Amino acid sequence: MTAGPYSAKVMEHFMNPRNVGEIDGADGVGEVGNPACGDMMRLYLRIEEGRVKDAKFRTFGCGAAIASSSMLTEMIKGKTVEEARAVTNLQVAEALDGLPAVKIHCSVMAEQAVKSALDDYAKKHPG
Amino acid sequence: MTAGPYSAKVMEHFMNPRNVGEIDGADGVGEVGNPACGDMMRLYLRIEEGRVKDAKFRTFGCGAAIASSSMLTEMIKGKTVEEARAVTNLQVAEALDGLPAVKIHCSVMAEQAVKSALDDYAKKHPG
Amino acid sequence: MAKVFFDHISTTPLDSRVFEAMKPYLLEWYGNPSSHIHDQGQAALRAVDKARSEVAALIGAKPGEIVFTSGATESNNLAVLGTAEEAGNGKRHAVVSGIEHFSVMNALIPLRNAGYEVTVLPVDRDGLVDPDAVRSALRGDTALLSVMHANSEIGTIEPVAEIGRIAREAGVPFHVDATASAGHIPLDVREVPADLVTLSSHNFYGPKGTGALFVREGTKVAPRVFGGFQEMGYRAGTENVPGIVAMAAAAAIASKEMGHWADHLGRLGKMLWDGLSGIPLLHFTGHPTKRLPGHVSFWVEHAEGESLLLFLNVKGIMAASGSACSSNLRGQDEEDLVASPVLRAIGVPSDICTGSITFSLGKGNTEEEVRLALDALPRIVERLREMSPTYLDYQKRMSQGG
Amino acid sequence: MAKVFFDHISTTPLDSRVFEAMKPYLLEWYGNPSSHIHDQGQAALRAVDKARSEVAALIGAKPGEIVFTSGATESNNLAVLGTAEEAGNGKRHAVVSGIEHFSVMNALIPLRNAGYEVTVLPVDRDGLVDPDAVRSALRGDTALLSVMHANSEIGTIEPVAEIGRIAREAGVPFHVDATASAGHIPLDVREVPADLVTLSSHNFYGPKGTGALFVREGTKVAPRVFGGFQEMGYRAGTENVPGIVAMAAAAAIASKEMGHWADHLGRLGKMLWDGLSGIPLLHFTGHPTKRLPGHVSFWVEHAEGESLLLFLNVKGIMAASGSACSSNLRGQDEEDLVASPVLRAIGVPSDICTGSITFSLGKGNTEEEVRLALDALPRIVERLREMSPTYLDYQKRMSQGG
Ligand SMILES: Cc1ncc(COP(=O)(O)O)c(C=O)c1O
Ligand SMILES: Cc1ncc(COP(=O)(O)O)c(C=O)c1O
Repeated sequence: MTAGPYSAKVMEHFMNPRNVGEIDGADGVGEVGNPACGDMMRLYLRIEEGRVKDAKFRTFGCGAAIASSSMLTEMIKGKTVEEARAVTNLQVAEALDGLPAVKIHCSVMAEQAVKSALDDYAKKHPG
Repeated sequence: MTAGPYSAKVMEHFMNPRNVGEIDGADGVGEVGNPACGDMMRLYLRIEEGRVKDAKFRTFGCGAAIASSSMLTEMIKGKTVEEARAVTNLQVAEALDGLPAVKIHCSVMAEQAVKSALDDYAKKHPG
Repeated sequence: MAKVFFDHISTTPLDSRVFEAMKPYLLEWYGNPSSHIHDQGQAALRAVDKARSEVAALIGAKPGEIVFTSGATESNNLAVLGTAEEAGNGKRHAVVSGIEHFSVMNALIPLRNAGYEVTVLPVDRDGLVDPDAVRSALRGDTALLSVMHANSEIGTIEPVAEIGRIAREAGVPFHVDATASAGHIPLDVREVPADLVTLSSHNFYGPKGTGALFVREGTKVAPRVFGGFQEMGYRAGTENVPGIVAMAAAAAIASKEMGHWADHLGRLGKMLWDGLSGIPLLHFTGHPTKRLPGHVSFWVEHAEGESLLLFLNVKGIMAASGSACSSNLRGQDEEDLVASPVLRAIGVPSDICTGSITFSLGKGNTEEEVRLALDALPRIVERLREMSPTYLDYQKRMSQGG
Repeated sequence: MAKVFFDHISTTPLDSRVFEAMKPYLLEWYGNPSSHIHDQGQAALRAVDKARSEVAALIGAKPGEIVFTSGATESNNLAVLGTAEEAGNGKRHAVVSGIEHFSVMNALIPLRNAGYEVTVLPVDRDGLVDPDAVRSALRGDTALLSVMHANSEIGTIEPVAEIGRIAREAGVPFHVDATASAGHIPLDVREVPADLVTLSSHNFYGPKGTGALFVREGTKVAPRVFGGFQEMGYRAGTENVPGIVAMAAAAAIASKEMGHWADHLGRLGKMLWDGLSGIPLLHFTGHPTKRLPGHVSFWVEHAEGESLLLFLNVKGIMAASGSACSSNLRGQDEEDLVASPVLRAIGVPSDICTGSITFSLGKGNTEEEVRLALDALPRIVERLREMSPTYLDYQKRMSQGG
């Protein structure tokens, strides 16, 4: 039993987020959300040989948003571009041992951030 | 401080009512109230030389009704007919150290009982 | 002097285990469940969630079907007025039994003012509602049916399962006021097709200030208290956390122990009933067997009720005339003291209603206490009768071979 | 780890003296005041009467002007809806400030549905209502004016005495929600011409589950809870006796001690305010001087509010975003978390509202605790900003000489 509204896993990622930062000259950058809506995530990807070689993020948002961002970067690192694109918000939420119902949208933001970054990558690297 | 809704005086008269009973061949008998309304009082008077020589009552009713009846008989004994007729419900209530607001009508019943008994006496002893 | 509390129908003493359960939420965990971003609020929120499950379990409901309120009166109001509001404009008819509590009856006043028609179902001499009468009363435009589980004043237990099936068939939301019965006799909403059930903490050894309304999934009830989004939107306002925790503790204890209590109270009730039978001109009220355990109600001729109760209290025995409300000295007029709508409904002649008494026993009462009451009451009745002009007249009629 | 409670605006810890005052009415004197024919009921009735005097004394009212309720939400609902109902059909206009609590604002929904017109008064950047705006808003058909005494979220104290005089002149019933202020700063109804005042026990070191509404003699309020004749007919339902006794004990303590508390909290509040001033891009909210003692509210740019609060909690410091309701994770949608109507009303740009925090201190807090918070917060803000894309962009703009 944790003290806050979140699982211990969420709190662990919130307090010690993995992969915070930027990637200089990232192969793909995605940005979703809006501070006016309470959260915003920027995701940087380094893609090599069709695989996510590195991922970094910056997020403005609640505990769930930060933990989802952190968890997402861990999940996609090493995955192929196709595998990374297939990651769903529910997988992120599950990996965090669940999120409160009103916070599910934070995991959705993480899912969208990957898609946005991969779209950016595809645009920059056509074919 | 007493335990119940009534003053110590009311409780004392309720538990040990004075002058309960009848007077055989009373000079005046008064009856007021109605069991359907929750109380009924019958008052017997012995009148000698224009004075209340004796008074007895029977009452069906709440604590305040019984205490008012008892107090009333004490108050009118020895009084002249005129003095007895002048006893008011407020005097009865005061003598009992007060009654709850919704119980004032019990003292009214006592006042009316004297008047009724004295009317009966006047009818039986015209002139 | 021994103090004997025989007025459990007005309220019950707090179980000491309930006090222990409540205490930490008064002293240590004082958080507001809406402020659940931090430990204090989170502890409060979790306590309320747990409490919801425990209260639900008492009647076989799901946690999400329990709405906490400030008490039975609020629950009854919410059931009646909240359901009527959601029923839609076409449905402007309500059906209630003639022995519902004021918190159901008086909730009908605004409905009547708004043009609703109300059918009041009669009860028989024992206080029972006739299911067939329910069937005939329900109409296409009936918004709500309300029949209580057990009556406080006369103890009668109504056939709510059967009545519920009739309501279900007719598609009418069915409210059961279980204030007097919950925690004392079983009521399982998986078997009784009630859509709304009122529960009252202080009537089953929990504290005053908390009640609940069971709202069956899918039943529509408009809120009556507006503000923040507490209680799933059914009831705004910061939750009475210690009260809710305590009610849940009381519910959990009752769930386990009510069978034992009922056995014990059944025995004491029988002893009391048998003993009282010896008093002349005493009439029991309510159904002889379909009644709350430990609940013995009656009226005596030629002795006024308040005097009886006052005298009993002096002798250390605390009882009441059934519904705490109907002996309300603070009422606007004396009416309150005299006219019990329930006794009128079961046909007790109104000039003797005033001699009514309800002995409602609780789990803590003993045989010794019953004996004390059985020793005291006949003498008190005798003494008051000796003072009563009506008894004198009665005796004269009798001696004249009347 | 030290636990620092800085969320007294959501609720306060129970004063141990209040617990001691309440305890006998949980354990020993459990009677129902309506069942006052016997010792138990009589003790309960007397306790409630005494409590009424004590609560009245807190605001200079007469005992008969205090109606006990289940809490501030119910009191606010009763004030708004009960007054509107009594105002008569011709009067279908209500005036409220734009920073009233949901329990006032949402009580207007049924009024609006019934065709009422509502004027919402703007507030200035400090959250103050302009008495002149009140004067212009009141009309011949105004049924009610409601302006709170102090705002929970931003701490601003409104000029209710002046506003009251305007309402009195215009003959409009004036309701003051004193939930956040009562027991903390003086409010005397002999000086402030308010007709209705909401009081909340759990906001001044009493328990949850009890509140009160002051109803000035002669003011007409229709009841909202129907049933027995409790609370002089204003509010049916068995009284929450221990809660009422406890609220009264809390009121009596506050009456005596609130001056000391305010001094102490004024000092701590200043220390906190001064310390926080050092954090860049931090903006205080509410009036700088006309504010609740010990109440310090602000928003910071580039750090989201929930994250701040969560992090603070991990560091042992419990705070909230002001109104417990507006941080309600259980809300139907995320709106709750984002949009604070109060911050919008004072013109805080909506994309940064989310970084708002209220530190509301209580009489038990210490300088040491303030130091802990002042030590923790700057680092937390720094850490969250380092994670924020908006802060990165801001820094870039700055370094480009923006
Ligand atoms: C059957 C029944 N329902 C409801 C109530 C109202 O309960 P409360 O006064 O606790 O709100 C009572 C109280 O006597 C009752 O007997
Ligand atoms: C100003 C104000 N009024 C009323 C309320 C409602 O209080 P309660 O939730 O205790 O009913 C609150 C609660 O936050 C408040 O801040």
